[in-house]
Amino acid sequence: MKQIALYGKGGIGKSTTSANLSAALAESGLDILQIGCDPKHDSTRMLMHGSRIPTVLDLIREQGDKNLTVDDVVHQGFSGVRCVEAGGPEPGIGCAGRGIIATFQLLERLSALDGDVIVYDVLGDVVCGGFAMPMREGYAQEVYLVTSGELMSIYAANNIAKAITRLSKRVRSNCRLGGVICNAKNIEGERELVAEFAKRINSSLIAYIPRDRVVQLAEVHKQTVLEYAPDSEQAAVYRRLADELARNTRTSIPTPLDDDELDAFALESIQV
Amino acid sequence: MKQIALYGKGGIGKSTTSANLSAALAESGLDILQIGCDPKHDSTRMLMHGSRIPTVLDLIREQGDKNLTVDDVVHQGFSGVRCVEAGGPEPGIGCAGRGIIATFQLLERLSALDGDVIVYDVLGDVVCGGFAMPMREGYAQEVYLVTSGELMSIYAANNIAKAITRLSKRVRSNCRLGGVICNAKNIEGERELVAEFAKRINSSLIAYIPRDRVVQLAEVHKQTVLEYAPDSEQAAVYRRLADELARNTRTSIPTPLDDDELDAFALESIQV
Amino acid sequence: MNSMPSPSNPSRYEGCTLTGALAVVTQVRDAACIIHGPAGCTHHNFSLLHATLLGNDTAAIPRLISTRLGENEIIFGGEDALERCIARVHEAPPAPAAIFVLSTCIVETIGDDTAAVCARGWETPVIPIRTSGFLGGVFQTGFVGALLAAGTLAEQGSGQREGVTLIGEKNLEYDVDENYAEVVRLLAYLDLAVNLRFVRDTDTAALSRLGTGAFNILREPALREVGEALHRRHGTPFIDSFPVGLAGTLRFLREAGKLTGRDTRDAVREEEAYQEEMLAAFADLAGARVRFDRLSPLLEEDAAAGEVVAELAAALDLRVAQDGIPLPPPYPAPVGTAGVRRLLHRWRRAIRTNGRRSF
Ligand SMILES: Nc1ncnc2c1ncn2[C@@H]1O[C@H](COP(=O)(O)OP(=O)(O)O)[C@@H](O)[C@H]1O
Ligand SMILES: Nc1ncnc2c1ncn2[C@@H]1O[C@H](COP(=O)(O)OP(=O)(O)O)[C@@H](O)[C@H]1O
Ligand code: SF4
Ligand code: SF4
Ligand SMILES: [Mg+2]
Ligand SMILES: [Mg+2]
Repeated sequence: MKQIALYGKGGIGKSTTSANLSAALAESGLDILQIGCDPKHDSTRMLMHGSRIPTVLDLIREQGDKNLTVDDVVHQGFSGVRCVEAGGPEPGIGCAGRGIIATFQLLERLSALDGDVIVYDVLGDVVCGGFAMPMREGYAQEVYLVTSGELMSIYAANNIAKAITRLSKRVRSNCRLGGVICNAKNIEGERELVAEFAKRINSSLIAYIPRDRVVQLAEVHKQTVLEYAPDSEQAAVYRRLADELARNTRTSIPTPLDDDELDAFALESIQV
Repeated sequence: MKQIALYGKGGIGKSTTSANLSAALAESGLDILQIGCDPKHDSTRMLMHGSRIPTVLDLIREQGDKNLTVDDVVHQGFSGVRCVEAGGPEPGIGCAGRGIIATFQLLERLSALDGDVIVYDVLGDVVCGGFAMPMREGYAQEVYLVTSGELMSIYAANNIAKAITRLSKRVRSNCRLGGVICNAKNIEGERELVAEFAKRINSSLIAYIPRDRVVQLAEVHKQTVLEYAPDSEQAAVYRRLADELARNTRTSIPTPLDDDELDAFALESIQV
Repeated sequence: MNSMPSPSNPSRYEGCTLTGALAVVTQVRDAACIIHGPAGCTHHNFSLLHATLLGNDTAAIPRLISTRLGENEIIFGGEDALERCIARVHEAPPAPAAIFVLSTCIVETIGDDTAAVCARGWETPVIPIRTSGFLGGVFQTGFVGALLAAGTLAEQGSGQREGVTLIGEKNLEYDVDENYAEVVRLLAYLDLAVNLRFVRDTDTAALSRLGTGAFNILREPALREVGEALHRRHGTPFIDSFPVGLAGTLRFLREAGKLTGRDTRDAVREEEAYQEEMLAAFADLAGARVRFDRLSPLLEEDAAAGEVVAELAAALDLRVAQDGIPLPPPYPAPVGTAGVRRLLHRWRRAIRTNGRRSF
């Protein structure tokens, strides 16, 4: 079983990319479990044709955690992808981070963490230990950083690289950086910039996903691109991404840039 | 004194918009305090010409909170905007939400919350009470939702509208929705879509900010657009935004859409 | 802790703010106190209060209620649970005259807005105290915070200026009532009576008298913040400590005289004679070789205690030496002449026991 997690700045396209990745992996015959770890619980929506599955935390709140079964929390979506949403409180109250931890505990207890590949989709801001759960011991061994060529999202990716480095120092930890995914804003020279960033943090650009209007079109039709436009070039892009990740065995301990190196990197990037 | 807070999906442009807004307000002669409430502490960077000011939480950690003064935490940036960054732990450890609360307590104690306008820039995911601090009694009376025409960012804005509605029910609460800011992705029909969304949640589109390459250009030069390209059309856009917000006295208690209404709204929006 | 004759109370300097706040608000007998957090915080503090009160021969069971937060409330927010709990306490007979709400560290971490829930137009005054568990400070911080919060039950302004108000008696300590009696004895020289014990064994209605005393007497200088706040609010001047040691007791009389425009010369002379007489009863201690160890590395040196040691060593002709008999240090510093007499009894016991052993 392979477990991977996608991290990156909020809004960069983690959920969109995860959903399409899961769909593509499932199409290739693998048994896929996608776990949304964002209280907004919008990770698996396109896989579920727009319907919102009950979240693990809502179920626990309403029914207690004693009688819950795997079937209550895992829901089959497009192409057989099995979908879980952790859920969480409404914005501005409670503690969503603790919710993620409670979700993992329940999934463990139900032995629900199985399949050929588990894809964890995490929210943008890893503001506490709860949101780092997928990177912890025993879960995702491979973390993929999603970024565009915009500096802010590269900063955010670099920041998460720091977390991976720190976690990888733990004795029993097997959390590694699997690679960098460029979810492009179609800026000039973007691919090279992100590839260069990946190299500097001791990793590599594992996939380049162009910005394409079909993604939004699929979204309003509540489908993944793989379902909405299976013959599109963008669908092919996600299939290549799935292929790449399924085969990837090279991981690394990142060497994140410090503030000075980041600034130097930003300056160099001004080919603009 | 006017206190405003910008909320919206991660990556939607809150920090960029806040910094340019603060700069424009300051240019018009007002005394502005911008408070970054995101552990990434990247809110005020463009106002500080790329330099990272010491964060409140780092200062407390290193020196304790006994001897800190206003001058330690407040730093003058472009056009006299006074900048504060709350800061927080590195991704994946500790509790950044608690850090925001501690920051507010210190700023209160130092009586540092002053000026003509305080602009709070909050991170995208309001995952706990800490990140709702600016919406609490005594702080921002006006919350502005930043969104593009992309559904995901409209969902996120709607979600935050729920928090405002909940908070506004409190007896002494004066937290209201000031309006919706469209930070565009230059999608066709985007302005109308966001204006329609604003109307449906009992608010209005208060400003439309086009997507413009000069924003990224200014960013790599570590400046706000107002400094980097003061005569550009985009700078004029931010000045109009500043004007609009400074004069705005109409606020509302939002009526957020429920899941069905959101779906209906998404369907209607398919003019694509 | 409760049964020690010399009450050492390290939790005053460490521990959780809840304990300090509860030491105050549980003395308002007709009020209820809600602790907003997990049941454990209440259980732990209830046990501690109960044991202490039993040790001090008090049977009154404080009315503590926990909002009993579990994981669901941590994840989804605890404000609703607090609101339900406040409503429930309103209805539970006997109806409380006031409700105090204390916050724990967990609700202050997730950001529950306790004050906002308390402000929700309840029939009974619902008074939030932002204790915040350990995040809010230590025992002493909670104690001060609770005094300030309980002070909001006082009527605004001052009214008649009569009697004296005692501020912040150490309710968890063994000597609390003996110290009170000593202060009453001293004030009687000046024909002054105690108008309110803020806060000890009292009720909500009595607290409204807070602003009406001629002056306030703080239990110890660590409460200056409270003294100053009450001064601002009601214009009441204050003495910043109960009388400590022999000279301190005479100073206290003079200060109280000054605040009320009374001549204290007779009173001071009479008390001085009383002190001489008391010291004479301990003449047998003269010449003893003694030393004072610190009570606990947790405790800071008390300046007032140092002064007491020096004045008593001189008055009784004690020889302080490295190899002397270890005596219990005067902690907390003895209140009034009576407090000194109790201290000297303890010293004599120590000198006799150890003296026998070493000869
Ligand atoms: N490659 C792409 N091309 C076009 N739009 C995209 C692409 N990837 C993501 N988006 C859009 O970006 C928005 C934010 O994406 P989302 O997956 O919700 O981000 P995240 O999960 O990182 O917060 C969505 O509206 C989505 O349609
Ligand atoms: N109006 C705009 N035109 C072009 N780029 C923009 C605009 N607004 C924001 N951006 C870009 O979007 C990225 C994310 O913006 P940021 O302010 O960091 O978002 P947030 O604070 O909401 O996470 C930045 O790299 C910024 O340059
Ligand atoms: S930062 Fe995380 S752990 Fe801290 S209160 Fe917020 S969600 Fe909970
Ligand atoms: S320190 Fe926190 S958890 Fe412990 S008793 Fe106090 S409030 Fe409860
Ligand atoms: Mg997402
Ligand atoms: Mg930001």
